[in-house]
Amino acid sequence: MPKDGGIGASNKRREDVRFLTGKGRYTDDINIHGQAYAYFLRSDVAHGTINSVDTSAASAMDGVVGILTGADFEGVGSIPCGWQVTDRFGEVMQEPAHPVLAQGKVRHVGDPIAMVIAESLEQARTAAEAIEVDISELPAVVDMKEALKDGATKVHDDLTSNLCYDWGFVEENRDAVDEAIKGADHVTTLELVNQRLVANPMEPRVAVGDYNAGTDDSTLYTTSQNPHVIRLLMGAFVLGIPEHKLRVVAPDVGGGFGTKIFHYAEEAACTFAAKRVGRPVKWTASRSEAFMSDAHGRDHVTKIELAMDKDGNFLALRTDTHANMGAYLSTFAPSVPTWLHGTLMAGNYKTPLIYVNVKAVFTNTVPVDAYRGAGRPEATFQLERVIDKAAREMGMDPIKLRRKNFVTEFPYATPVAVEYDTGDYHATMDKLEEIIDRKGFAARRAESEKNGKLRGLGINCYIEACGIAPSNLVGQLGARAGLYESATVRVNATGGVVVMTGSHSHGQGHETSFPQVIAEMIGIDPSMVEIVHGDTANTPMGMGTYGSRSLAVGGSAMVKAAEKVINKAKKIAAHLMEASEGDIELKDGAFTVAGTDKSVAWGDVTLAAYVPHNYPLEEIEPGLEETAFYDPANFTYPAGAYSCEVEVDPETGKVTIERFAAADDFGNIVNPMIVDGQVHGGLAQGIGQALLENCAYDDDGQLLSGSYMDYAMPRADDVPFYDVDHSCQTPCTHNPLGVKGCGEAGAIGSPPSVVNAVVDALQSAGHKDVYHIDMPLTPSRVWSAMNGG
Amino acid sequence: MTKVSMTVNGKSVSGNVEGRTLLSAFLREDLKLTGTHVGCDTSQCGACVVHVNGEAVKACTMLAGEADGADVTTIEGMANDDGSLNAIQQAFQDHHGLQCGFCTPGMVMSAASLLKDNPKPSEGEIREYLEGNICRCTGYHNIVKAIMAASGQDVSAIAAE
Amino acid sequence: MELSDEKTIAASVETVWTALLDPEVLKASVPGCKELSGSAEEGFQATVVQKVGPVKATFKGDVSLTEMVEPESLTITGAGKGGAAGFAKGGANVRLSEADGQTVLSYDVEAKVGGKLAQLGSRIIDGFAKKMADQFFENFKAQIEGPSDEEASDEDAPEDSDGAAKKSWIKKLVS
Amino acid sequence: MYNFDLERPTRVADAVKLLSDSVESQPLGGGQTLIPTLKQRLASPDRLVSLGAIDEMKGICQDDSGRLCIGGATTHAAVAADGSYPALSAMASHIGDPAVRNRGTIGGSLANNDPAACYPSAVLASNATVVTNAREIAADDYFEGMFSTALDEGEIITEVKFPVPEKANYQKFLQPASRFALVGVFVAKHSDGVRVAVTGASNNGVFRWSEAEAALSSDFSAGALSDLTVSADDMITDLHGSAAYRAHLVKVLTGRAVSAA
Repeated sequence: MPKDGGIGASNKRREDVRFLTGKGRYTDDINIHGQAYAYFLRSDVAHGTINSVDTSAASAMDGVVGILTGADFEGVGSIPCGWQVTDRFGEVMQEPAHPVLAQGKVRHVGDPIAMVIAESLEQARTAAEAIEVDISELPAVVDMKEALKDGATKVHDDLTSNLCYDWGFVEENRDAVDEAIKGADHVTTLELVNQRLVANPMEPRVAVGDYNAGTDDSTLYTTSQNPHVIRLLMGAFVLGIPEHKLRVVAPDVGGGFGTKIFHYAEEAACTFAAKRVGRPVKWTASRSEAFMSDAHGRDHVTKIELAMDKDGNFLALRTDTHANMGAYLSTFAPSVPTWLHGTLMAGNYKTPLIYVNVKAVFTNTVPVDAYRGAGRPEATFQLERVIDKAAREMGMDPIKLRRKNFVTEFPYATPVAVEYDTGDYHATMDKLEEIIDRKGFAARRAESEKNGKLRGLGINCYIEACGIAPSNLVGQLGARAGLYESATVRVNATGGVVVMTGSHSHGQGHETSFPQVIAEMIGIDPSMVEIVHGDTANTPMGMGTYGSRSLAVGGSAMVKAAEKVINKAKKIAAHLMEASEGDIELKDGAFTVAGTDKSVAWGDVTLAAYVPHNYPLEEIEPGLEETAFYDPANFTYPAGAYSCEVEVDPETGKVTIERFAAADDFGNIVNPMIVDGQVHGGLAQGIGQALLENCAYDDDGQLLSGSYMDYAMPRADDVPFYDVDHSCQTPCTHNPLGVKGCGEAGAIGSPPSVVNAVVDALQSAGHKDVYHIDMPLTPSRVWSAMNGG
Repeated sequence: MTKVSMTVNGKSVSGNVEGRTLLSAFLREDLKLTGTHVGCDTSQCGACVVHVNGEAVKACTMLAGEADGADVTTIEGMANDDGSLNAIQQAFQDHHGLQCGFCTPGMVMSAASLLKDNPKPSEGEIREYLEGNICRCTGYHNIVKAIMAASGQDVSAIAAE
Repeated sequence: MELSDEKTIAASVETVWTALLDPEVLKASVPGCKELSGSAEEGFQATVVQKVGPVKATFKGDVSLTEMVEPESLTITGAGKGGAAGFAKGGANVRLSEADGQTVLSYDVEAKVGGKLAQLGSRIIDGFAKKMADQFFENFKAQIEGPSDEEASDEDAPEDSDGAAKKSWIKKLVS
Repeated sequence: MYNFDLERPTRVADAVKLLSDSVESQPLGGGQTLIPTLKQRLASPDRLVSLGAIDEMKGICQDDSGRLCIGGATTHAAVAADGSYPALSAMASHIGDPAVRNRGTIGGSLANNDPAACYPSAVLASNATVVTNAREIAADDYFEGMFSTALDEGEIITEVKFPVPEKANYQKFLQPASRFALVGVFVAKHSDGVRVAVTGASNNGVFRWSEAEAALSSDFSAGALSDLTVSADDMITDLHGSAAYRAHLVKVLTGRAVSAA
């Protein structure tokens, strides 16, 4: 097998051909004979008591097949939460019920009240408008700090307050951290907001429920990153359908970014309704509907304090964060501000003492859950912003201050309970300094100033924990699921290979990169390897794709299964060549006997496995198919150094990204082209968060940014060409590929560098009191900051 | 219902539509040409861009009835006659100008429209032209690069591949 | 949206107070009001059609008069559902005082919208609400005073331009 | 969308007739605002009268007095490509996006009079005349506040006549999500004085900044604006900018437009 098609090759993506010719098959492209269409009537108030829902007039309207309300789901389970956090007093979090359709109360704008099923979508919508809903509006709880005050209106009457949990980490360090901060030479403090975002994959969510009355089987086609997880959650916890009678298919999925991990009410409703009305039921979200029903991301308000000695050595770090859960607990929501955030507060630095406090709060807003990076961008942003401020206060170079505090010895156990297996933070910083021409910055700044613009340079580091992660560990931390991954490697008689993976590709290019690994292992052309994913009926139980885990965990499962296959094939080859199994080597698609010129081709062995005429039947079974589950020993820790150069128009406050550079350490790389693409996309989302995106509510819980008219998505002219580099590679020590994961890095690492750069630009123009501007750094906000606002 | 007839990807087609039927719905549901995607409802994302009488339009913001008699090209009509990718499509594959593929049909249709009017666009012209096409995956880097490459420009100096 | 303003009306405080409680006057004053029934004591039911650019929504809802301190002050509140558009509600605290034989009507208005109107229209809601409030009190003033020549020719003044609505309310009372 | 009948008359007179009979009808220009609105079910006309098939309403020419005459159903793309009034073409080339410009029309934009649309500022600053099936309306009489115009029900903009100024320029500061104007300023220097029209900023829609016009009429330079301030009263405040910020932008953009004209 030539090297240019295996690990390390920038193979072109095979899936592109169908996407480029309009032949992709997304969920909304699926139409089942006889299907009816669902429309959800949603609350337009943020909080209220439902007095009555009268569907009588609507039921009689043209085309209406059926109408379901909360009452139809009595006895059906609650949408489950997959992670239980225990608070700093040892108590488990408050966990409210989350009915499929609202029962008794509506708790956010967009909360579904009724589902209308009709012959056409327009008929369903028209009928929905005829449903008479009598709601007594209640005061809405929107601001997190207000929500925790005594006497605040409760989002859930049956809970003791709006506090989901009060998490302290590491609680045993609390006093020591307080002491260290009290006694430090210098403490830098920063209060900041990590604003609420909407993931906005370009494909809105879709669900098609189908029921076969003859076999009592249910099928759900859905826009999901993890069909097996949906099958488990929906089957076992909501609808009571045993998994063997439930199939979940996630075909081509048009982007996820976290928001398609979660089990949503509409999925359960369509599956349930298909059986109830005896018709396939299809629901397609409009973008407006997506804004008020997709789980949102981020939404933290934080105070961070960094204590240093006089030389700038980090002594202690303390953070106090309020994290918005929204009105209900989405699937993995409780884990985001805790285990995906608090454990990353050490960053790339050897701060000996860290204490993180997070108060998770219920509000009358759309539920908040993981969005690209999930918790890690929030950790990185506050840490890298406070270090930037500290450097200014201490009069130190921001890179030198960071380098002084880098972790340099591995493995390194942080004071926040994770162990970095490997890394080299100086190397990525060296690489970054090389790419960005820091020496030339002064001249570039002078040039900008000549044109009446301010120029700023922002630098930061990041680390993330991905490849989530050891099941026994996450189980202790409250996960209600395992976090292994699975693969079945099936070799056909003629030598072709099918890999059935529990990972799910929705843009990441698994169909191209996974075969590269198999091709490398066997020495065949990647075109002989096919990837099957996204259908619980023909893939082994897997946990899906998020948290940059596909290659690190799913790829490792595939390697394990392939190794089993190869070991078996070696036995067959040994038999065919009448040699000892221990002497068999597999290389370039042929088995050889070490030290001899004996050889048998891969295809001859695979044929023998299925046509076992000359075959050691007494020792091994025919066939060549193996399944493996891989449960990682640790997270992986990609890390890097990022830099942004901006120009600020001092008259208007408009920020333009002039340069953006990223030096990442992702360990080993399978397909560099795909890795670059993943970083590019992450950078655009991070730049979008820094400059453009903002999901805003008013005081009454009305969603103000409910469409692309007000939610500013990054466009082609908002971003530059990026300089990305991943030549610094410290391979992961605990997975067979030595890979770390690259999907989230860009989104994690980029927001602080943008904000650092803008602050740098403003400082350069004498705005010495501007240390921080909350994201997004809209022209209006930057102008206000420059004008004392 | 009113009868509409048009030419789509070189073939004469007709169907019965309501006044409110959008061109995107007619293409996707009546003609089963599901390559034209619908990603928003305010005419901003551009996943639905098709060509009507040679001009890029948003098929979700045009009534099917208004396309009566028109010549329509969708992503399904873009490949070469032998079924191979055309120059733009090929450049998107060569330069990894797509990830999830959902915005891609609109991107390709917009790119084709741009290159028709401006055969050698600059980076800035491409970025500006794409303001009506939102991609959430690629960060646009490789889309811009692919379009430059499709126009025959040397993109080897553009960072990172 | 919150807004405070005042209008001077060429009539006595008692006349203005009586007009405030009159369903006919209310109907003619609420911009876009197509139907109004009920009474000041029991509350009114109203149907209001609002057109803003391409948007045309019909709101059905209630208008009530509360905190009445005759003839000094009262609160007018209204809330209507606009079907797919969402809802709108608003209130005005109205105070009357006499000045130079005329009545100064001062008001504090608050307006809120929900649903699609909030999600899609945030940039124009404040401006629109101000315009509506202003029109309401302009119409109200015109009802009592009768339209000026200029206003009478203004085709945009009370939208349902049936002749009766444009006649002075006082003239109708005495005629 | 609620359903409606779609009519595609080929003559102005037929369109006017369709719009004036008893069926609740609405004219459909390029539909780039109306169709999204209908998709949200924010209006429910019984009939849409498409103006897109009326050839007599399309095209650009010059009349005897040198005015640029643009048919009401002419697309933004066509105006952008014309170039005989460069500032106007440049403005049209930044409305929406390319696909929107291929459908959206000048008549549709002006009839809608969105407070953040670009065209109203060009018409007002250019002192253009809006021609309808029934009459001619001077720009100063046409705009009546946000989304309000002098048009009667069923009245169609058939043409807009632009005097071509000696110098003109439009500066648009983008609202980053919708890409409408957060603030847009059109400055036009005519032989008899300067007109400055501002869009995007005010709750009352497009307006003329008369103080700037006076200052610029005697000294057409950005410096002439230095002592002027713009009141933030009645400016729009939203997610994207405060009233004070918009007021500030009006002055900045006016200066830039003057410099670039």
